[in-house]
Amino acid sequence: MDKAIGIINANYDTPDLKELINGRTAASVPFGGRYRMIDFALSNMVNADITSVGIITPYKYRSLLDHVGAGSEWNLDRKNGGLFVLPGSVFGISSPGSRFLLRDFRRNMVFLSRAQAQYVVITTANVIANMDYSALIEQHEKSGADVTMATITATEADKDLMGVELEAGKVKSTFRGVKPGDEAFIDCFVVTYSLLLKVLEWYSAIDYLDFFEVLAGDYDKMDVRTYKVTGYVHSVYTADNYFKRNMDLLDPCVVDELFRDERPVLTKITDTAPTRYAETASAKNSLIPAGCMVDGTVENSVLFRGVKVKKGAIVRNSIIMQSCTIGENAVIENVIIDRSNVIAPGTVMKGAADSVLIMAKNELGK
Amino acid sequence: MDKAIGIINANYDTPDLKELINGRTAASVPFGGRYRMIDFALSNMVNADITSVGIITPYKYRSLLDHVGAGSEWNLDRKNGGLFVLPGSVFGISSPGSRFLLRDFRRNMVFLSRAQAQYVVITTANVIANMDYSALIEQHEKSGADVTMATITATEADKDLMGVELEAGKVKSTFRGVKPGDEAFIDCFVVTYSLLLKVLEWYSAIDYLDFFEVLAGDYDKMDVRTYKVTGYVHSVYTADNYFKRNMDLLDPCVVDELFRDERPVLTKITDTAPTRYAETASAKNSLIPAGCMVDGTVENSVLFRGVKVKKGAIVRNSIIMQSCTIGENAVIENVIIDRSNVIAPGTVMKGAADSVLIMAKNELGK
Amino acid sequence: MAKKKECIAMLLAGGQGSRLGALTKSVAKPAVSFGGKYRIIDFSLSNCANSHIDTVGVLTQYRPLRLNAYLGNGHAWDMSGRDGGVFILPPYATESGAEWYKGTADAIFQNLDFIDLYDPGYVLILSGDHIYRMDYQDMLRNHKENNADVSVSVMQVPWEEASRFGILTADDEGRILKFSEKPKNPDSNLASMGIYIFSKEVLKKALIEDSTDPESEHDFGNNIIPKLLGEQKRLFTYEFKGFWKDVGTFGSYHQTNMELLDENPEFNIFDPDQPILSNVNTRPPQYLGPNAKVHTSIVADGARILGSVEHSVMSPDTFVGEGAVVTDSVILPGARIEEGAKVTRAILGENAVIVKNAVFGSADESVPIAVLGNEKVYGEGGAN
Amino acid sequence: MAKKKECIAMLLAGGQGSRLGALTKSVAKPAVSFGGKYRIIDFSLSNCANSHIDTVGVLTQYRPLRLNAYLGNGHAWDMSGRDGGVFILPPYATESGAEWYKGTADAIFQNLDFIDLYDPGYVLILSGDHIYRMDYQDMLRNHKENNADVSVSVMQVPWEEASRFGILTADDEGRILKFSEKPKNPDSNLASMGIYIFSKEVLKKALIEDSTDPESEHDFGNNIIPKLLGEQKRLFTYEFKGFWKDVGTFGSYHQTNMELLDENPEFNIFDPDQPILSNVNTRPPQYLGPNAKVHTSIVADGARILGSVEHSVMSPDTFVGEGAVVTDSVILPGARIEEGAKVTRAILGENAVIVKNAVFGSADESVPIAVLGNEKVYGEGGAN
Repeated sequence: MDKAIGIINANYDTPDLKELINGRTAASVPFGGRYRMIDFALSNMVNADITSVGIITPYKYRSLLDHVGAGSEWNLDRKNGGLFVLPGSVFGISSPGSRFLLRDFRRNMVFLSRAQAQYVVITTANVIANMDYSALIEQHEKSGADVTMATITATEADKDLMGVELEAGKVKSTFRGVKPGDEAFIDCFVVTYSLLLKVLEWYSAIDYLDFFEVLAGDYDKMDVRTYKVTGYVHSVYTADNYFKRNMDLLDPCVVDELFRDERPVLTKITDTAPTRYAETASAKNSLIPAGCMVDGTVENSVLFRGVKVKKGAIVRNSIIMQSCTIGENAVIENVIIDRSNVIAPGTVMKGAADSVLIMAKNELGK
Repeated sequence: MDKAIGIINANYDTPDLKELINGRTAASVPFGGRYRMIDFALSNMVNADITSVGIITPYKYRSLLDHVGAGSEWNLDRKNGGLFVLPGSVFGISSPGSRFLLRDFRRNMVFLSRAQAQYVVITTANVIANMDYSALIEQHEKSGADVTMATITATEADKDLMGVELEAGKVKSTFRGVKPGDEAFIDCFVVTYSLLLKVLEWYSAIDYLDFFEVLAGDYDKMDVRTYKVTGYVHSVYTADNYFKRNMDLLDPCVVDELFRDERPVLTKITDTAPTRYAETASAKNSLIPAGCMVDGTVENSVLFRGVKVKKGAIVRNSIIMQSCTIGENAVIENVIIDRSNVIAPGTVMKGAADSVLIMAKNELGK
Repeated sequence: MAKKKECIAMLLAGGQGSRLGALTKSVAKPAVSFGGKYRIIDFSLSNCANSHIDTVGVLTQYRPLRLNAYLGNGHAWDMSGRDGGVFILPPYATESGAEWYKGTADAIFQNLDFIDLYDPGYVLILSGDHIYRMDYQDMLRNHKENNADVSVSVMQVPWEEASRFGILTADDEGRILKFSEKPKNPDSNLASMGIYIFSKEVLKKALIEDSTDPESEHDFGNNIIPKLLGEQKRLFTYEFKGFWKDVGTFGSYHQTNMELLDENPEFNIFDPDQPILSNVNTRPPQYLGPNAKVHTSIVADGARILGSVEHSVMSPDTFVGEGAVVTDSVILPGARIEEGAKVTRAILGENAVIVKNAVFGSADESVPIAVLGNEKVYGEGGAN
Repeated sequence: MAKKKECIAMLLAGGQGSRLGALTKSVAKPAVSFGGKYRIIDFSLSNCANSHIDTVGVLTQYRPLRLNAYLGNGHAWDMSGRDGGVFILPPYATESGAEWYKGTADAIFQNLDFIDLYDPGYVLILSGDHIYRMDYQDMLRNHKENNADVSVSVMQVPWEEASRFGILTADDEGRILKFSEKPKNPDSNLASMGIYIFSKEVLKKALIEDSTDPESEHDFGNNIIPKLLGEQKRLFTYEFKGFWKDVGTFGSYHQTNMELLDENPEFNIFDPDQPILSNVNTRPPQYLGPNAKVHTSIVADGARILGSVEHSVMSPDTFVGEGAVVTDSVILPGARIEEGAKVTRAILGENAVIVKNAVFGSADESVPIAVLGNEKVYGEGGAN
């Protein structure tokens, strides 16, 4: 029996990710040149030696299944434990911003009851952070709390998170409308297994509620604490935030913090050749994965695998996703181009620096 | 590029399987002591060296995902090709008995267009047969047909199949109400890749139709032939048929034909101990997998893994699924007991020989 | 490169197992079938898996082919993947030449490179041919609490048998004072089980020094342990209580199989919470014919039983014909007992055949267990 | 037990590759990095995968540890699983003793057991250190059409270079009449590529006979092929047209890497329809700094480039500091070029370091390629 099991909930509504969630779940939105959002949560789980992980999926689950497969990249193709894809409930009744619906857990009681453990680490799939969950679990265990919520000191970028108010080290209430400097919940927490089961039983009749809506009435009776995380931690639920968090990766310090050898961020492996820079290429201040062909100019941008930037083309302050081709002499500035788009030679697309253009993915592209 | 890719459609309605499909898809109904229905179709695919297989899933897909996982048991956890879980459409508009809805294929154009091949082998998940698909493909290729339908000479058990009428070796029409001796379609066919794409394009506006409804109007224009299969072949869509087909396995000749070394039927592997027969055990004319504990009497029955038959208990002409316990001195005759049920000591359950009882699965059992 | 580990295991699987000769034709001893569906090495590897030790080097030089194929990359024991795995370590050539393993200690010495790759704090040394269930983490905890250099797993044996074992004499805290190989007048009944935890640096230094000692047989029990005792190192016992068997002879192999058939077996392979992991192919369920009689037996998948099986262990794909009777026997994978044949107190090797109406083995307990080797046919032509 | 195969491959990966000495420290030659993200053996294994050959025995006796860890069970090349796989075949001990491989033919002879396990009709013999893309199925088709006993893959070499190769003389149908090792006066310009298809029974008989020949060096080219020619067996050439390179010297290794940088490279690793499969870890994308200049180069993931890279091959996790310049070089995984350093016409081994402001290599084409071995540091203390 392992000490903790993990649940990644990917079943919530993220309308502010706009075109980026056309035909895919928020969890499977590409990020950082070769990753998907969920890679961070999933890697954090396995780096904390959690070997049973359930992913609660929304109905648009294909892109997520394609990505996580059997979990072999995360060492989760196991006989004991492993990766479990769990169906989520269909949306509608819940309040906006709900990310931990009780009914999503209730629907998956079989997973919970089979994988017995002392603690359950629960997170959304949209937290970009390389977090040491074992320290979180350890603090939870030592403190004897019922629930330990991971929190940060909020910045301007974190205003859609939920704020928490403490009294003598325990959470007494939560609030919306976080301001910089507030303590904010990053949608990742650990709960004692037996308590989670009790909550699910108590509230079985009103299971359309969110776990934290339920807690709200019980903060006086329950021991809910926080675990303050420092360093690079962001929750990404809006397109604007998405763009900025990708651009953060052009700072090598952020890259070093997120992608560290002792707790690697794992993702699906594909066999692509290294990237080829032609004689006419110029590339600077950019993140470029293997499998690209750069003949033109790339600056302050994040490319994904299989991108071709043709001769004379210029890509600036942009995110170009997998398998796109930027035709000769095209100019792309302040744009997110989703996967499989072919931009004709000579095209000019310029977004505003504070409001980037988004071009949705080409569904039938390879 | 492989010559053929495979599609297993598991997205169809099978109300006549009654309680057996409570909480699971028809494809994942347990069969033959340790298998699931879909194992036959999936094994037939890989035994014909088909390395890209898509499974079209209905909404109740969890049990199916649990079972097929990443496909490693079938050698389908591959870099090139592999196993693809494809979402099916939601039911409602189609006529009953439809098993190959065009919209299920259209929804999965990405799979079809990525996995290029000359031919596509398509089958339902409920055909119990060890078939040599490579011979089917070879005949299709040599004949130059557009579609080749696998057929059998119908018996009494096959009356819910679709009959075919031939003229000069080509299919001219199909009909319902098959009688013994008729040539009947076993819901498995091969279609030339380019033709399938054309059909999907032509009928894109009325994609709630079944592939064979569409063909019905075109038998004069299209070259549709049959490939006659002999030996043990049955499609299982009713509970009655399900019971009989399981009982067929008490004939060693049927077992030898279905489970042959050169084309093995593969399934998910679990680490169970061998079966233990106590001093008080008596077991005859039965199929019993590893992981059982037999202290009582078992006759003319099929057990599944983890079944315990306690001292003095008698199981006759029955199917006892995974993890059931038959308490001391209980008597079970002509019953299908679905998984995780615990039968109290002394219980007596007797179905009629021609109408067995079905006890639905215990959802929260381990 | 590799991730640093707290503890890795080195499993000594090199021996030819000559006392089980007939069953090791084209199979290394650790890959010999046991208990109906397992191979002997499954028990040590499952202990590692259940003790969260995910990196195991398997030292072998005898017929590694099928052992290799059986172990694969360790996936069957949940050990493959990014950081861990099961690695076969055969002898290899270097710039300075090529050497076969000269003893158990030499085998580890020649693979110090492998150990360094994972840079573990502790190294667990195991044998591949013991049947037992042990939580190595508990032994490791004990090792750390004792601040030990070496821990040796021991079990109490009857005093009258102590002179057949390697005996450790320890003080009240468990610190080892003396090691005596088969002592005539034992002053302790704690026998070494051949399972050691070494703190890595102690192991490394001892092996390097031992490698240049011309007097040494390069054996853990005979050389390394006495050497470290002589150096006043901190050696402690770890007392194991439970079932442990070396199945290195036909007699002990047969008896240990038979013990699985007890109503409350001391060694319970059926406990679903502590599964023994193994690498198996899909076989159809076992089929019991209309006249079959099976009791007090364990039977694996793929078996087909038309006759009688009493108090026996039947492996995958075994066959018992109509009217045949198998009693008190261990039948290895693929073996066939044809119709009317009688097998009593016997071991049949893989794919062995007892032909129609032949009689093999005897109920007389004064004669040794009858053994038919792998692939052998007995009673050809109806004669015995 | 195993499923019968039409054709299995035996890959000779045993050599120490001493001419690439500095790059083979703790790495077998087939595991030497090539082309930014590959290892040399990837090319042969990918050819097997793309030719639907799913069972490969890899014969090795030199430092198999990292090669083992790299190959795993062959999953990275789609070869693991029920029936196939990649199997490391080291020398092993038998009842009659232990022998190292004495030559290429002896290595295969000692593993006839392995071949028999799959009972293939044909055996493909490969070298692990060639860079090329070949459809072995086409060669097999040719072998069957010729009703051949042995097929030898050949390519045309310039007549003036023919005396440096093993040359085959064939008739108009391609039947081999003569084999001459490095002939002074070649009568053909068809050079053997060291790739053979044998009909299994012919191979087996030849190897068994060769094994007892005291005169033989047990080498395919020098002994087996001439022997079978002498026996009037049906040996045919299979002419290969395309890119093929033996990268056994620093010069050819460097040159072959540089050829990947041509605008239309003769050997195209970028073709998505014929991917070269390899076993890699997840590394973050490459990062190009604000002052980076990169052109006419190929760069792998995990690289961080702050300075200039021109006409070079950069492997995973390489680093080029601010103001550093890398030209016409092959930089192996983990190598670091610190700020202000200059590297020209060089090969840097794995994890090698060129310290700040040091200058390594020369643009002068009359001097050999500069090579810094694995783990070496150059220019310590600012001195050259």
